Amino acid sequence: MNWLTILGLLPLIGSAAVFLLPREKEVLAKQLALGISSLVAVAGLAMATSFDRGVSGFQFVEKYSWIPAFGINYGLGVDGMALLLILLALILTPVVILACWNEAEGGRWSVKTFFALLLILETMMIGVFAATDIFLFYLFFEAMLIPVYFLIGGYGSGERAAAAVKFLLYSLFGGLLMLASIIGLYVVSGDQLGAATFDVSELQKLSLNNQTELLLFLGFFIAFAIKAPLWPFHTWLPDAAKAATPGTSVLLLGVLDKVGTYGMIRFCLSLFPDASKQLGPTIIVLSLISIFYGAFLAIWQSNGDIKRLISYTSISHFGFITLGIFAFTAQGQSGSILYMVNHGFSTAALFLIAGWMIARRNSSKVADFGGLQRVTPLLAWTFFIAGLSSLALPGLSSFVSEFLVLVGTFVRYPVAAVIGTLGIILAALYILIPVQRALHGPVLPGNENLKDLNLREKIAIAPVIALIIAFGFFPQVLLNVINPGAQASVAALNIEGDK
Amino acid sequence: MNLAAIIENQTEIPEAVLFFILSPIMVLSALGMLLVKKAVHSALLLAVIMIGLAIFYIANQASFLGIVQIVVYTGAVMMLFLFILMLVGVDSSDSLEETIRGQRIGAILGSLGVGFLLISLLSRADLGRPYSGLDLVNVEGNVQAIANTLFTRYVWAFEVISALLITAALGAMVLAHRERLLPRKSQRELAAERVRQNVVPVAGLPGPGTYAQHNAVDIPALLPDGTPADLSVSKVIAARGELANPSTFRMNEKKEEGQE
Amino acid sequence: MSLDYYLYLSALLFTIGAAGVLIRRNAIVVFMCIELMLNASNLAFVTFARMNGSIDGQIFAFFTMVVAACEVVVGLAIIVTIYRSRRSASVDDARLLKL
Amino acid sequence: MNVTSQMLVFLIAIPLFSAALLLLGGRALDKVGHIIGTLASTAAFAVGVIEFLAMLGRAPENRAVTQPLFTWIEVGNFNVGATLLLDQLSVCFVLLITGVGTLIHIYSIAYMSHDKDRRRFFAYLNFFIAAMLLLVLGDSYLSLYVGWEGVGLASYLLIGFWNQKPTYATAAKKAFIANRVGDVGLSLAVMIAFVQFGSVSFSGVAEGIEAGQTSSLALNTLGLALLLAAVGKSAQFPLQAWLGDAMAGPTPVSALIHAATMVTAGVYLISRSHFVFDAASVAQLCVVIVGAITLLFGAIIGMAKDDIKKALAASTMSQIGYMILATGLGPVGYAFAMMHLLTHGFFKAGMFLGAGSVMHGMNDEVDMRKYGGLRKYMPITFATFGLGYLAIIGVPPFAGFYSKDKIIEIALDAGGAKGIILGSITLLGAAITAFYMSRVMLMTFFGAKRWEAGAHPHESPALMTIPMIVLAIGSVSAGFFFNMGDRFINFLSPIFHSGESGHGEKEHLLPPIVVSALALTAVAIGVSIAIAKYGRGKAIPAVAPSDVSLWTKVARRDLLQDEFNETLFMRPGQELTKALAVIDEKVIDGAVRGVGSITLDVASGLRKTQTGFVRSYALWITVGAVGILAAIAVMSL
Repeated sequence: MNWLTILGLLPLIGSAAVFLLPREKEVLAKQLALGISSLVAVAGLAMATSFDRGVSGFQFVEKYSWIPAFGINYGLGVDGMALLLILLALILTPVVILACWNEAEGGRWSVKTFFALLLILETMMIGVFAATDIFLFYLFFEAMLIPVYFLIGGYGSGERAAAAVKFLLYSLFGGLLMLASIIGLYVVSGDQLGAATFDVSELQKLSLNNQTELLLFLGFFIAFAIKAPLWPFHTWLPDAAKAATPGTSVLLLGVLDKVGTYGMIRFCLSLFPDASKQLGPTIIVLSLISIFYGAFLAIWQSNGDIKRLISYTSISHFGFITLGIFAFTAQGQSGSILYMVNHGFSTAALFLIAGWMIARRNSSKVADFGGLQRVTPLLAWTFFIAGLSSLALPGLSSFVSEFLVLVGTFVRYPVAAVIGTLGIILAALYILIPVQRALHGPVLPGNENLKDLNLREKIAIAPVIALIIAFGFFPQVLLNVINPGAQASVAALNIEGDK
Repeated sequence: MNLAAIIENQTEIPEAVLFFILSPIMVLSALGMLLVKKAVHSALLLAVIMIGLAIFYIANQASFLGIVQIVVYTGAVMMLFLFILMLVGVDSSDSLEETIRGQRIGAILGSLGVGFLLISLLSRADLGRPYSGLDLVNVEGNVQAIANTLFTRYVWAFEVISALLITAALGAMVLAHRERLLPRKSQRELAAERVRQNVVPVAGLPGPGTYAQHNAVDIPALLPDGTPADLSVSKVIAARGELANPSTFRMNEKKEEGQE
Repeated sequence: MSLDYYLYLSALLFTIGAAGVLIRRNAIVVFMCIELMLNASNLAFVTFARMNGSIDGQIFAFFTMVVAACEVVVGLAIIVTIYRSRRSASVDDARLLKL
Repeated sequence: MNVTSQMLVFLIAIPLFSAALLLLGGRALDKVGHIIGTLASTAAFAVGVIEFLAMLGRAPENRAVTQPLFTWIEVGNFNVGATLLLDQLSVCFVLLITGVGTLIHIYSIAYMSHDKDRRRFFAYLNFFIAAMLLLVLGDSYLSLYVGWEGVGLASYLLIGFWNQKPTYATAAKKAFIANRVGDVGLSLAVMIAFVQFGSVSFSGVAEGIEAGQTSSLALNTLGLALLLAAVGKSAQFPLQAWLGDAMAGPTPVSALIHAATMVTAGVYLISRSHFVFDAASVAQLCVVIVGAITLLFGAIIGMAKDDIKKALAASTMSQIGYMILATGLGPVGYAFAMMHLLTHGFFKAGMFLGAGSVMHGMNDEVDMRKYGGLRKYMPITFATFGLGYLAIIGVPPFAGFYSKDKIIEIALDAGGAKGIILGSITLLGAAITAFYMSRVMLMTFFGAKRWEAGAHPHESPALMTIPMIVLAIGSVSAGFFFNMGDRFINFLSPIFHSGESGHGEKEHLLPPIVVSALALTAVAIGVSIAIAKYGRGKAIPAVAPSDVSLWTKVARRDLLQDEFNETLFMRPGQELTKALAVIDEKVIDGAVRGVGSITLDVASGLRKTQTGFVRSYALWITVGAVGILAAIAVMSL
């Protein structure tokens, strides 16, 4: 049964259906989108039950010849990492639709278009994580930009058009570098394997000379570093996240950016092991800079814009993820993959709640809030829990992943791990300062009559908070899925001195 | 003796003579096209070139094309040009003054560059074998040879190009077509309008002056008071400045006075 | 005389036609210059056909003529339309490409 | 193993469940929230007592029990189970936490009766109990870490309980962040443990050290990392600054968290890691130094404080300094540290509750200069507070005498110059303690009335006084009870292996009786000075006099600890943040936008070529054609 194709097609069909509805039927469009995305989420979970956790390779494999002249295949398949990221996308999409029920009203186009775009985006997210053919991956990687571009540029706030263009240009720039590398790989594979191919598992067999490998690696890495985003390729993120609607930001930071770190593991490490090892220390340094840089700027924003603040915290978190990836240890790798999932949920919660706060107060400045805990206790609590998850409090999901990353790094690079650990102090600052400013203190004028969460919002946020807490205590559920792939990936690097 | 024969890549002497007589005429005509002020003259010079080309086609063993060149180009296409010139107005002569800065010098340099490079490339080109001539191909006649190839190998292109031609014809019709905004006026309405407005003389335009010693189409008639009637001659003639002065044909008033 | 001379003539006529397109402003004259360029290339085709001993060159020239005819028909119709609305046949007057 | 080991999880689950219930239950539970919370704490205490009795029933070497719950994290060779461990050390804490905790729950019912958020308060208290129990019951450093940060969170929530007041919210944040600095140490300790021993459980690390798997450098680093953690949590020098501000929380919180239990977690951590410190001499020396400095530091601050809670907080800091110092003195020290910890838990919690009772009667006034002569109006509070006072200054036979005297004794026994220095410091500390505690006592309960208008001091209700009385009984009797026949030392000896070292037979620098005499002399001197300054007939100004010596001024400002942190960390940090913000805006994003504007400039230059004249476009085409032809010509050369 072609699980992945069906999974990917469902939202696409749904989006067509939503798009064909008459313009006035806004509520119906929303309900339809919610229904379809929930159906897809259920289908995805059903698929996950038949996933074999014991093996490291691809499962649910589909492979059809697509453009035989260029050796391009329609190849799909997932390993543990891809499966979890797909599930993350599938769970977050209905949450976002429900949470952002009334977000599309201020848009340039009709409400139904917003939801249709969200569903298209869901298809792209499934595709990009499921593709096993590098060409197909590239196709989804770039095609994903289109709905996001329209979601930011058409439905955002403030300087949405500029932010959308900035996002698009950054991503395209990275994408083109990657395309060059893909073509390079294709050409080399033609020389070495006899038949040129785009199949990842075939391409792993190549043996490149050092110069070529470095260049091709950089093409991929810069594309992924922009996507992730890693310092110094990050400046599009705060602008995009600020301009986008909270729902879009959730998918952008929660899922789309994971394509960057996902790609680093799937392509950079597996296709270019030697270049990865050679440049690993440099990337570790970049990651550390990201951790601190993001944290400091988040602290700076703790008196500024709440959405920019969250996006800077994400830059810091992505620093941890890349740190774990390029530590080349089983703990670091598993921790990073787990971090991707956990960060997805905690950032989703932060962004959704921040979005509700902004919608209620009509301002995104931290200084305009104050005393929310008195007025809207539930809202304040959910924000606080999401914030605690973001600062990696033990008992919440992010802790396990952050700690695994640090332990994994410590095994190979103790100094880097020590420096990275200092980042947790800054994490406390960038969460607690805004928490104090927005939630504590006297109730500021203008906030007296804010409404607490309504039923729809409660239903939307409850599963996210529940998962944040649950995965804090039972991360092994996820780790069992992640471990085989991560261990195989690290073992394939074949680093001397490892047992 | 085959006039079109080629020996060691050289043509027969008569063909060379033909070439060296005709080609300077054609080049000069082409240069003339660039330099003459009036579009009509350009058109005529173009016709000269085309006829020259037709002759060269025939000399090059392409008799069918040569004839077609004369019929289609020099006949139909040039006629079309002239018609359009007539529509647009022969008076719209070009001033050769250049208005875009650097255009003329650029054009001359560019064209010289193109010409120089083309000729230098052509001079260096080499087929790698002696020129063969079309004697063998044209055994059954040039038209048959063309037909054999056109309707076999190039039949698809032929069909496509015919579709293109039809489309072009339709396109020209669409472009030239003007949508009627008001219902077509009946003759009666036209007549009534004409009387009411009285802009155009109801009785029709006056004819040109008719004088015995001259074809008088270019000479305005004289009104009863002796002034020339502008309406009596074609505007085109007036625009071309070819109006003759009617006063030369006036009766000698002094004589009349003297008789009285 | 070498057959190449036809080619040189063709190149010369083509060049003069190009110069005409660049220099003349009357749209009709420009068109005539384009016709000149097309015809010049036809001469080259015909000459190539003779050099190669293959009729294909003539077929090409034939097709070129048809295309040229189409182009003239449509082009002149456009000129007429433009003239109708602008009262001018100068190519410099129609510059809506730049606002 | 047996039934009781299967009950360990309930110790944590009961209060945790209750906390969740109270938080999720919302306003519906407002009326019964405090009862549910108190019952949950009591139930946990009951389980603790059962566990303790069951433990006493087993042979000393079989007393430790474990309860594996589930596999928490397993990646490669990194394997951490969620396993609970109850041994002699943790059972002391379990009883202290649940026992004192329950008393404070009861006390809070009355103390918080006027607060509309009482339900939330009890939820936090229960959450704290659960987290603290997890801290002491975890069998690995990582499980301990969860509880460690859990109590930090509870402390944050409780200090900031009245967070509508900005200074309180700031105090909460400060506490959390100072704790985080310590957590870095714990985090690093776990990593070092994993890398060196391949295990993060206590037993794994202990076995690894016994097997001699590692270098002394690694051990010392591990020890210092653990010390950093302990310093953060226990408000030791140099991370002590948060404790004074933490008094912003409701007084029961100060009693439970910031006196009796959480702040002593550092002592627990060091005692728990005795196998590390016993093998790491440098780290152990650092422990002693930190303890000694803090001991004096807290004591000096305590002398200058007029705020009763802050004076008590400074005293807590100082007393924990004693404990830390003791833990740094090797096997014999751990047990005495634990003993002092327990007795301190009783008398300091009792005194805090007494302070709360005073505040309760004085309209939440905390300035001792506005008290005076309260002994007649609050007899029970006076009595219980007084017993706690006698205990803390170390008057025999009260609890503090036994525990503190022992610490002074072993400090002197540390050997050589070290012993003399440490002994003098501990003795000096005892004298200062006696001075400032007498000062508190005199300013509060004796002398003339210096009340603000509208103050109507009255004795607190029974719900508040009963816990105070219970704790006072503990303050009186615990020391004697523990010390009788060295039963506490013997109880703990299987953990610390202190039995073999032969506590009694060791050669002393001074005979114990002389030490006791010295200590009592120091106390007497301290008390006399206090009486001379604040005793009968001495006028105490209602406003703190400003013409005081520089030392007093500095001590009033907590020995400039906040200024120190501000100049060294906060200001440079803020400058760095500001600079980075500018760099991000101007340099990095500037470069990106620069590329954009260069493109725009080039484009607007090229735009000039687009004249709109079709002939000039044709010219460009010609130029292009020339270019192509030229290229062909060049290539065919």
